[in-house]
Formats: sequence, C-alpha cells, structure tokens
Amino acid sequence: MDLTWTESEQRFREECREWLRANVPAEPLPSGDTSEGFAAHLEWENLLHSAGWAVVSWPAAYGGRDATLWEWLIFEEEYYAAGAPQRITQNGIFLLAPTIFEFGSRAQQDYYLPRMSAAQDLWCQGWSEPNAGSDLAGIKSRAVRDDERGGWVLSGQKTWTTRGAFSTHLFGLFRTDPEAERHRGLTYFLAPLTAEGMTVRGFGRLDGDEGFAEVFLDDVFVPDDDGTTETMAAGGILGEVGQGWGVAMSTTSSERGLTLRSPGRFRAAAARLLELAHDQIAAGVDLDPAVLDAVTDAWIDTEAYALYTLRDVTGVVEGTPAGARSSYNKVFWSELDVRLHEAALDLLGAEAELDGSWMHGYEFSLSGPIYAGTNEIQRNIIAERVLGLPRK
Amino acid sequence: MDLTWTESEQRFREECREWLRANVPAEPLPSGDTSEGFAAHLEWENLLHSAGWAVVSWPAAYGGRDATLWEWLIFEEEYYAAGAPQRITQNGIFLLAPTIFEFGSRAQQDYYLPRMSAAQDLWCQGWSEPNAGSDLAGIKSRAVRDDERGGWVLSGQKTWTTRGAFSTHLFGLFRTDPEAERHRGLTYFLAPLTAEGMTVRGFGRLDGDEGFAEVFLDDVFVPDDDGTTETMAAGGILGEVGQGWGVAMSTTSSERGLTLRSPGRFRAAAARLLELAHDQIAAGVDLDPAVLDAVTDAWIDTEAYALYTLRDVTGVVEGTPAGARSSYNKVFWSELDVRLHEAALDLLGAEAELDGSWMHGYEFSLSGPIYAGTNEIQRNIIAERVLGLPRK
Amino acid sequence: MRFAPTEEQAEFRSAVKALLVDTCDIAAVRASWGGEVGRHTEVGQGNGRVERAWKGLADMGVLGLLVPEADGGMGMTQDAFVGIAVEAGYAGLPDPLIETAAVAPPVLASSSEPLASELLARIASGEVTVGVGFGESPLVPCASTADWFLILTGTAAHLLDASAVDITPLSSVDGARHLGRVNWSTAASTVLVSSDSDAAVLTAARNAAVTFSSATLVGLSHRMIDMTVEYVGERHQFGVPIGSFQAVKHELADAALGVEFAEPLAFNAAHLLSVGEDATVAASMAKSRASRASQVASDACLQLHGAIGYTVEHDLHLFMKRAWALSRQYGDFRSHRAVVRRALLGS
Amino acid sequence: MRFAPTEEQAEFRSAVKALLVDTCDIAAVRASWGGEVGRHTEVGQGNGRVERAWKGLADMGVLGLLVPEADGGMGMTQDAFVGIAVEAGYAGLPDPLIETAAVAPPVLASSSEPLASELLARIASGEVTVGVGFGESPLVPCASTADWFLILTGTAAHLLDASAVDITPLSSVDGARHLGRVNWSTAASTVLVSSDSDAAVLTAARNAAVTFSSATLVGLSHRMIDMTVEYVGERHQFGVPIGSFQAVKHELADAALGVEFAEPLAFNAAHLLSVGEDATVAASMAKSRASRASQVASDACLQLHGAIGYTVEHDLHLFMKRAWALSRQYGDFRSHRAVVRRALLGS
Repeated sequence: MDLTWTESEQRFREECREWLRANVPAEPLPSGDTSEGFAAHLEWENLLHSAGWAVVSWPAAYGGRDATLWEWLIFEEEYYAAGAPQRITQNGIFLLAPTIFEFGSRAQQDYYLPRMSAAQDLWCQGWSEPNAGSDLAGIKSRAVRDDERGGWVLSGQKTWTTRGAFSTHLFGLFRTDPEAERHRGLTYFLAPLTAEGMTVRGFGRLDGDEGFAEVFLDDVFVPDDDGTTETMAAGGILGEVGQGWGVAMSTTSSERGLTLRSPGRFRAAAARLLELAHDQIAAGVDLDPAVLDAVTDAWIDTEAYALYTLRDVTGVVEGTPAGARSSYNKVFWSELDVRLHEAALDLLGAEAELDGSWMHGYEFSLSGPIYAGTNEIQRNIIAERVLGLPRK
Repeated sequence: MDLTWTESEQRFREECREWLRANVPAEPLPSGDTSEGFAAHLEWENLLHSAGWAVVSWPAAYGGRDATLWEWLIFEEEYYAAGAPQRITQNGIFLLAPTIFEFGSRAQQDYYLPRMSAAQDLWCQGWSEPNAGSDLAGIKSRAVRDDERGGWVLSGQKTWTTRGAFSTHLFGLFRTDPEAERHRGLTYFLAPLTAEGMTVRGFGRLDGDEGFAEVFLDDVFVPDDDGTTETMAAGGILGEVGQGWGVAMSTTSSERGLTLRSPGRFRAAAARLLELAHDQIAAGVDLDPAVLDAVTDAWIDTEAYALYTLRDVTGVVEGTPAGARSSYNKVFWSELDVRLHEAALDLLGAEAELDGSWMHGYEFSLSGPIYAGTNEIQRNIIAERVLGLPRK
Repeated sequence: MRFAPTEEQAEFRSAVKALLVDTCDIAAVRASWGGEVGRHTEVGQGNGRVERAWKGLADMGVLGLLVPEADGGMGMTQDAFVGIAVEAGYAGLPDPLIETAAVAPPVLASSSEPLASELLARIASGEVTVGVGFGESPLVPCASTADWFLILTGTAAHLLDASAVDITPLSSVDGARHLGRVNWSTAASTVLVSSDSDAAVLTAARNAAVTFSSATLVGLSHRMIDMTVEYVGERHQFGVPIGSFQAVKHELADAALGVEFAEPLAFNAAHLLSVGEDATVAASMAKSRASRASQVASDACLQLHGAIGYTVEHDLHLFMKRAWALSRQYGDFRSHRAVVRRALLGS
Repeated sequence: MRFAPTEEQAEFRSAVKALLVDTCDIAAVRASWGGEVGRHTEVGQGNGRVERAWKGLADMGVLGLLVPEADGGMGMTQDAFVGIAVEAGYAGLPDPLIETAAVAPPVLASSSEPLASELLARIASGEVTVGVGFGESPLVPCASTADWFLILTGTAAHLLDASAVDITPLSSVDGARHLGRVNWSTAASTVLVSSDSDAAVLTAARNAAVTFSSATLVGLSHRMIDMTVEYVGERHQFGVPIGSFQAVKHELADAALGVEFAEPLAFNAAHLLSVGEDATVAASMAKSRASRASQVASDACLQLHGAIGYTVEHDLHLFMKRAWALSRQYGDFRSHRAVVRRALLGS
C-alpha cells in the first residue's frame, strides 16, 4: 500500500487548483438545467476546453491532456472542492465517449470526440421510453432499413432525457429487428436533435428545473456511414447493427461505475456539511446529538467511499476492473449522497424547507437511487452476479 | 375515546397484582426449555391453575374465569410486570385452544380443554418439516386411512418443535389425500407423543436451551372419534378431513395476532430497560447519547404497540377483528423485541457478551422474526392482502 | 376502555373527507402554489389557499369544532379533531387548518378579553385565519393571507393582527406554503396568555400544534402510499406489474408499517388534550414517529415511482414536499425524541 | 498511489488462508468451546484454543510478523497483517492472534527491558500468548490460557505475567472466548511504557487492537454471508431455492454492501499504523463500520437461515456469537463513531 501521491501528481494537483482558483465564477452559476443557466454553463465549458481541462484523461488530439486515471481523480477532487459548475457536457463525456472510444471507428472518434470536448455537440441520452425504464430491453422505438436512400428511418418516443431540451444530439437504442425479442435486435444510434422529424418537449423536474425532456422521433433519417463528415453530422451507428445491447451495456457500466461518480463530489459535499455544522454550533443553534451523529456518519461513509474508489482505481490500473461489483458503487454513492444532504437539512431544522442550496441538492440527490439503473436493479445484480444467488 | 379502565377492571387488576405479588417465585425459575426448568415450570402451572389464573378468558368450566378481552390484557400486563415465569403451556393455550374452540366438537372441547388448562396435557406444534417451513403447504407427512382398524396411520417427520422434548401431545397437519397438491388434502390431527411409533429427539437452540425437538412418526395410529374419552386420549382430528389448511390458518392467525403477544410482555421489558439505563447512568458509565436514543426509541415503540393493541382490541370487541392486518402486529412486535434487547446490550457495552438475562433475552428475541411465519412472509401478506399489490 | 372514535366522530370525519374530495382535489392543491416562488413559477399563481374547501369546512362546523358554543362553535374536544387533521393531510389541504381551528381556539377561549371572544366567532364562521409560530421570530406558513398571528414564545402567547407584524416572504420547497418570517415587537398589549397566569394553556397550545401536525403527516403518508400502490399495480416492466416484485412489496409494507404505528400515538395525544392532561410526552412521541414515518414513506414512494415521480407534472411531489416541510415544522423527529428522552432519562 | 496489498502480501495471506482451512476448520472451532460455560455445556470441552493452527501460524512466521528481525521475527509492518486478521475472522479462529501478534509486539519492541526482547522471541516462536485488556479491570478473552497480560490504561501499558494477576472466569455468549476479568495491582514494576515516555506507542497499541478487530469482523461477516449464500441456494420453499426471492437477495446484498465498504477503512487504518501516523480516527472509523456491518450481516444471515440457523447443531452461531462479542470489544459502533464525532465537531 502506498497512499501518497507522487511528486508529479502533486504538481498536477497544484496546477488544477491554481487554474480553478483563478477561473471558477465567484457567484455560482444559475442551474444548468434551466435555459438561462444553460447559456452560462456553455460559456464555462468553452473556457474549460480552451484551457485544456474539459477532458483531462483524453488524448491531446481530442482536447485532453493524456492524464492518468489517478490524475483524473485528482482533477475531480479539485474541481468539486473549488465549487466549480456542474458539467452540462457530462452525458456526452461520461456516458457516450467511453462507448465511442470502445466501439467507434477511427473516423467517428476523430469527428465526434473533439466536437464533444469543445461542447460544440451536446449529447443527451435516449435510453428510457414510457414503457422501458428499469426494463431497458423493453424498448419499442424502432429503426427501419431504407435501402433506397441508404440508411435507417427512426421512429418512436424517448423520455426522461436529462437536459434534452438544451442538447444538440441524442444517442440511444432502437429496435432494428422487429422479430427479435427483448435485448436482441437492438442497435445503438447517434442522431442530431435538429434532424427532420425530431420533436423535443421539455418538462419540469420536482426540483423545479426544466431539465427533463421527451423526444419524439417521426421518421428521422440517419444515413449510412461513408466516412465523410457530412454523413456523420447526420448521425450514425455505434458498433454493429443488432449488437446495440452489448454496446449499451458497456456505456451503462461506465455510467454506473467509477467514471461518473468520483469521490471528489462527495468529499466536497462532506466538507461543506462540516462547515455548516460548525456554523450552526458557533451560532448556538440547539442541535440534538443525534444530528451530529448523522453528520459524522455521512462523513465516515464519504471517506469509506473515497478509499473504496482508490482500491477500485488500483484494480483498473492493474488490469482487474470491478465488473458487476460496480453495482456496490452505484448503490453506495447514491444513498450516501442522500444521507449527506439529509444531514444538512437536519442541521437546518425548521429552516430546511427554505429554497436553498441544501434543499436543492437534496432533491437532486433523490434522483441518484433511481437513475442509471434503479438501486433495486443494482441490488439484484449484486445478489446474482457478485454473490451468486440463483436468478430464478 | 375512553382510555380509562372501569372500576371493575381496576379491581380485577388489583386482584391479579396481589395474587402475583404473593405467589411469583422470588428467584426466577431456570429456563422452561431445559429439563430441570421444565419441572419447576410445571409446578408453577399447577399453582396458576389451582388459583384460577391459568386461562383467565376461558369459561369457568374449562378452568378459566370468563374474563373479558380487556381483563385478559390487564392480566397479561400484570403477569409480565411481576416477572412471572414463562408459560410452558402457551403452545396449547394460545395456538391450539382457539382452534378447538372454533373447530372442536363439544366432546372434544370438554375433554381436551380442561386437561390443557390444568397442564395435564402439554401440547407442542407439529407444523414445520425439514422441507416445509415458510412454505407450510409443502408438508409431506401423511396420514393413511385404515378402515379395518377404524382410524388413520400417521408417518413422517416434524421439526423445530418448540419444547417438543418436554411435551405430551402434538398437533399438526398431515396429508390425507396424496393426490392433492399444496394446501389441499391436508388434515389437522391431534396425537399423544406417547403413542406407539412416536420418537422425539430434542436438540439445542442457539441460546443454549434444549427447547427444540424433531418428532419422527412411524405408523402412529389415531383412532376415529367415537365420542369416548378413550379414543380422544389416543388422538383425533380437528375439523373435517381434507380441511386441515383452513383449520390451521385459523390457528396461525391466532399465533400471529393479538393473543400470543400482548403488550404486557414488551412493556415489562421496556420498564426493565429504563431501569438498566438509570442504573448505568447512576453508576457513572460513559454512555454515548445515541445509546440513550436507542433506549428512548424502543420505549416509544413499546407505547405505540400498546396503543395499537388497544385499538385492535376495541375492534375485536366491537366486531371488526384485524384480519390480515395482524401481520403488521407480528412484524412490529418481533422487531421491537429485538430492538428492546439490543438497546440493553448497548447500555451494557463490552459486558453485553456476558451470559446474562439481557443476552439470553436478545437471543430469544431473534427467533421472533423467524417463527410464526417469517417476517418476509408477513411483509408479503401486508403488501398483497392489506395494501392490495398484485400477487404475481 | 375504548380506543376508537365515537360513531358520531367517525361519521363527521367521513363527511369532511367527502367535502375535501370534492373541494380540495389535486388541481386545487396545485393551483394554490405560488407564483412568487422562484424556481417553481411553472406550477401555479395561487396564494396557498383553497377557498372553496375553507368555506365548506366553516359551513360544516369544522372550523368551530373547538370553539365554545357560547362563541358560535361546537364546543367539542380535540379527539373529535384528530381524524379530521388526518383527512386534511390526505387531501393535501394547504390552508392553516390546524392552526386556526385547533391551536388558536383553546388559547383564545382561556382569555377573558372581548377581542378573544369576537375572534373565536369569526374563526368559527371562516372569516379569519390564524398563523401560528413558535419562538421570537418564527417561520409561519400561509403568512401572507393570515389575519391574525398567535406567537408562542417560551413564556407567553402573543396575539397580533396582521398589521402589527412585519412579514418577510420566504420561498419554501412546498410552493403552497407561502411561508413568511414574522417579525414583531413584544409589548404588554400583545400578551394574550402568559405562563404565569395559565401555563397549562400554553403547553396545550404547543402540544396541539405538535399533535395535529403529526396527524396531518399520517394523512399525507397514507395518500402517498395509496398513490404508489395504484401506480405500481399499473406500471409494467419485465412483462409484469412492478408491484408484483417482492422488493417493491416490502418497501411499501415498511412504509405502511411506520404510518400504522404512528397513528395511534397521535390519537392518544389528542385524547390527552381532550381530557385536559399534560400531552407533552405523548405529542412528542407522535411527532417523532409521524415525522420519521412520513420520511420513510416519501422515500419509498418516490423511489417506486421512478423517474415519473421526479417530475412536477406528476402529483406525488405536491404531497411529498408538504410532508418534508411538516415533518420539521413544530420540531422534527429527533428533537421530539429528545423531549421523550429527557423525560425518561433526564438528559 | 496504490491501495492494495503487495503481491508478496497477497501470496502470504493466501498461504495463511490455506493453513487455516486445514487446521482451523469448523470442527476445531466447535471443539474450542468451553465446558465450564453453563448453558453451553453440550458444545465442547475446549480451552478456547486451536493449538494446531497456532503452531502452524508460528511456523509460517505469522506470529512474528511484527516482531523485529533482531528478536527472531520478520520485522514487517501492519499492512502485511491486516489481510491475515481478515482470514482469522473468516476461519473463526478463537485464539488471541491479534493481541499476541499485532498489539503486543510494537509495545514490547519500544521497551529496552531485556524481558521485552525475550518475550518477543517467544511470541514469534509461538511459545506464549498475550491477553490484552483496556482499562483498570478489563475483560480479557482467552484469559485462562494467556501467559502474559498487556493492560492498557489511559496512561500506561502494564505488562504482567499470569501469576501476577487474579482472573475471574466469566461466561460469554461465545463459548470459545474463555473470558476472564483480570484484577491486578499497579506498581512501578508493572509499567512497560508510559504516556510520559512514549505516548505514540500507547496510542498505536489501542489503534492496533481496534483496527485488527475490525478486520477480524470483516472476515467473520464474509464467512457468515458465504454460508448464507450457500444455504439459500440449496434450501427450497415454494418449489424454488429461497435465494431466488428478491427479499432474500436484497437482504444479502445489503449485508454485503456494509462489509464491502468497511473493509477499506480497516486497511487504511493498518496502513497508517505501518507508516507511523496517528491512526486514531481511521481506526475508529473502521471499527464503527465493521461493528455495524457485522451486526447487519449477523441479523440477515440468521433470519435467512430461519429455524435451522437458530440451532446449536448448525454452524452459523459459532461465527455469529464471535461477531457479537468482537463488535463490542475494544469499543462498539457508537463509541467509535463518537471518537470521530469529537474529532470533527468537538463534542
């Protein structure tokens, strides 16, 4: 065991910290899931990209700086500690990009990735449908072959598309073989939201943001890839036709796993929580000892999560990724996030209901156990695929 | 609402209390689930019976004093508050007797009930089998018709028979129609453990007592009921042949419901818990506030359970019994009992592991969520039969 | 011994339930949400009131239930009110019902001032609402529409009319709350009852707020559970209703279990208020359990609705956010447990 | 940055595991239970030791892992020991391994007394065991067989040989514990290290006991979960293995989740001990989580075994009772959380 950072990693941390200190807006931006906030966030993405911080672990050619996984962890830690804005590009960077890296052609990588890191293309995820949420294999949206025009015609409806109302592109699964059942016969498509036949309807989340959207596809044409920029701009397919499920699962496990939820976010929240506790104590607020225990529990769990991640990253670096064990990760961070925010509300007492950053954060945290595979599904995965209980 | 006791109920309470004060052994008896303890408990049962306290709510003809349900509650409260011995007759009185009252012939009632209240017959329950625990309908023990001798021949194996090693009689379900599946074709039998072909093997529970037994039946003959005392002494059938499941379910709901777990037991435990807390505080033991919260939580839940029971009893008295809602009861008291004992162990700290009454009580409490229908099964019942969720 | 409402009380409660189904449906609750509430603008332009329901409650006598007959009320006791508070919670009624109809009347009735008597009559007739706050500078729901304020400090109940206080509107997560921070100046003339003169009335007022907010939380929890039972019975995934999954069943069973055992505690506290006994520990037991049960129910119900429950277009959040607010108003789970802890263990 | 055992450590741990599978099987654990322990008489007549395993551990060098090379040990650091403590927990080894091999050696090594050096050599060779107790009159497991006692009071580590203490045997729920209350008289001559001379060594000794009992609990929890996974995969009810029920799956998943996130905390605390940093908060974090996780795992595993788990003939209770005892020895979940709470929040 060696729980120290190398000198070069420390220099990297210093560099991050310095840049963030100089550039993070003093006032928090309005929520990126509202229209006015989105514009401000887009500006921030441009700044990040121009300074080379948008996608630190990517190759320089795609806008990154070839950082190691450890450096990426450091960057995330500093990013959240600095209170830097949420990443409106995250669905692309964390959910789609790993799939493009794994399944995209070289031409697709060269075309899509730089545009993504520069926030020129803003991607949203077309996974859920009105009747396919936890049961992703129940997807009904379809893509029909059009040999004459040389491409596919997409139709159907996607929903719960986070930030769909502000995005420019959609990635998602469509049924290309109507005879095949469940997770067979699906294909992974990319398509611009500006395509003819696309309709996007935004609607409100319970935290008051407008960040959800439904996307209706009415004969949207996606041309076959001829390697030209023009056809790629009109969309495309990732991986093989009919192999969408396997391709999507790789994305899903990125979403569930290490990449999306670095401990930095929770450590920053835990630090703010301690600060709030100290403030309340200093202000002489009468706090039940049980509230201080709730704060302590959340803090300990944050440390446990951070250490767990270090172990996982060590595994990834040494060639033994977590696999199905990443479901532990998802359940733990999502429920930890709720507890962190609950503890803050407990510290606030009767004032917890006021519209403020902790209540807002609490509302947002409640989506954690639902999205990216509900925690019920994750617990099934733990039981069946990690512990080895019988499926039926 | 009228949460006061009538004068006559108060007099009843005084009478109970006085008798118990004068008669409860000063030193707790050794556990009734050990052979030496069983003898001492049998003596206690004889004393109870001779003073008319064995079965207060039964008709006087059967050894009771025709007490109301409210008086029964009062008796239970006083009984536990006085620290009186556990009832080794309880499987008979609380599990079998309600069934005899409901399904037994007048002759059966007249024969079995007085013997039961006088602790002449000591009944144990033959429900579980090696492959039928939560799934009671999976019972394989069978009863084969013997027309020549005029009766039934029982064979098979029963297990987890509490106090089976000390009992004199067994009640249980046997398959009389080998063609019928699951809960059809079962019949509810009574049989003496002294019958030819019965073998009882006692074995140890994790709390160190010997109170479990396996009962092996090897062609045990139970004669048809001709109304004579002789045949009833050799066993019999409750309800109709083939209707055992319905008869048993009535017993099961007595077991789960109000009758077995009066709040008196938990209120007495909560009072002892508070006493322990005061002792520890007085002794200057350094107690984390969270331990005091655990004590308080257990106490509040005990009060909630007591009030809930008053509501339930009001319903029963006024003709609206709890039905499937009694599963709430079972889950709550069994988990409350664990929490009450856990809180005591928390107060004891490092000394909790010592062999003492709280640790012993804790071990015993852990059986609560398992027996009488596991809490998993009870939660299914709540969801399906109370809330109305779809079975499949 | 009899732990159940009287037949008369049960019938009255049913009538109130029917009234609320009629006058305070979900559309009415939604419409009561406020437009000034920053990020919730899309929801409504209401003032936190459902006038039609309020009028109906006045007509039925609910608002005057605890007002003495001499002042135009029904002169009944708190055990007649507790079931109604549950129904108000079930309906999601945003109006200051428990404050106006159950907290204020006994305090006013204990005073010999003519103003108090006049106010009681106007409460019974539905003409005025009363905002209630604990502490020197309290957060009060429905502050912008309240006609009078009853402020309970440790030592006195102060009565102030709306013109005598300074209200800072604050945005709550529950857009129907129309919360305000009430600032005001203590004066001899504002004191309606002091602890020197009648400490029991002050204690009872505190306990009434705690008890009936517990009952309201019980109702809210029942509503969320009912909505969820319906949803999981309809929503199909993997070819079956999701309500047939055992994890869903057990999550809902646990939510229901908590509410089931919180309810008798609230009824017991109301009973003690009725017979004039000190209900402090009983009320705190009730609020501690009702607050926690409502949290468990909210969590389970949102989780089981999945993404659809996470939208403002779905109705669940209207009830859930009210539960979040009420579970902390007048003291939260832990602070009420601490009241019981101190009573039992001294620290 | 690298948070994993070295390849060498991992191999050594595997070898220890293999040794324990061989020498400390369930029959050996069962045989270690004591006959003097009242109501557990039927279980065994043992003395709380598994001699064959102990000899094997000595031969492999485990007992001398933290003993300086000059004294006949391997001179390694605590991060090499933590995985072994997990394996000892998994095996249910009743012997005072962590006390003898991990708590005592650094304290002895910090002393310049010749006796200390002699004792270190005898520890490494497996000749002596050391009982460790916290406080003035501590409960010490394996007290009847311990050759030496290391008593940690707030201000000093006292070293006493078995003839210098008075042991009152006490019956534990875990029949393999052979617990004794150790009474003795403080004297200048009993002080091995005092807080004046070397406070860090005393702190590290406390933290080692806390850290390695956490690791032991992690192992015990893994064992109980593995036993239960096996059982619910075999046991059929309603025509299917009960492990296919979602409630069973989720209960086991939650048990595993707790253990999964307790483990890195124990490893982190061991790492801090290795590098000589203050591990107080880290060790308390680990014990708080490992204690709680073991309780959740015990509860789930007993419940899922049903009645068969409730018998002494089934093996589950051997591990469960050890977990009950260890989860409170050297401080329980709440008292260790309180250590962290005070460090973070001052109260």
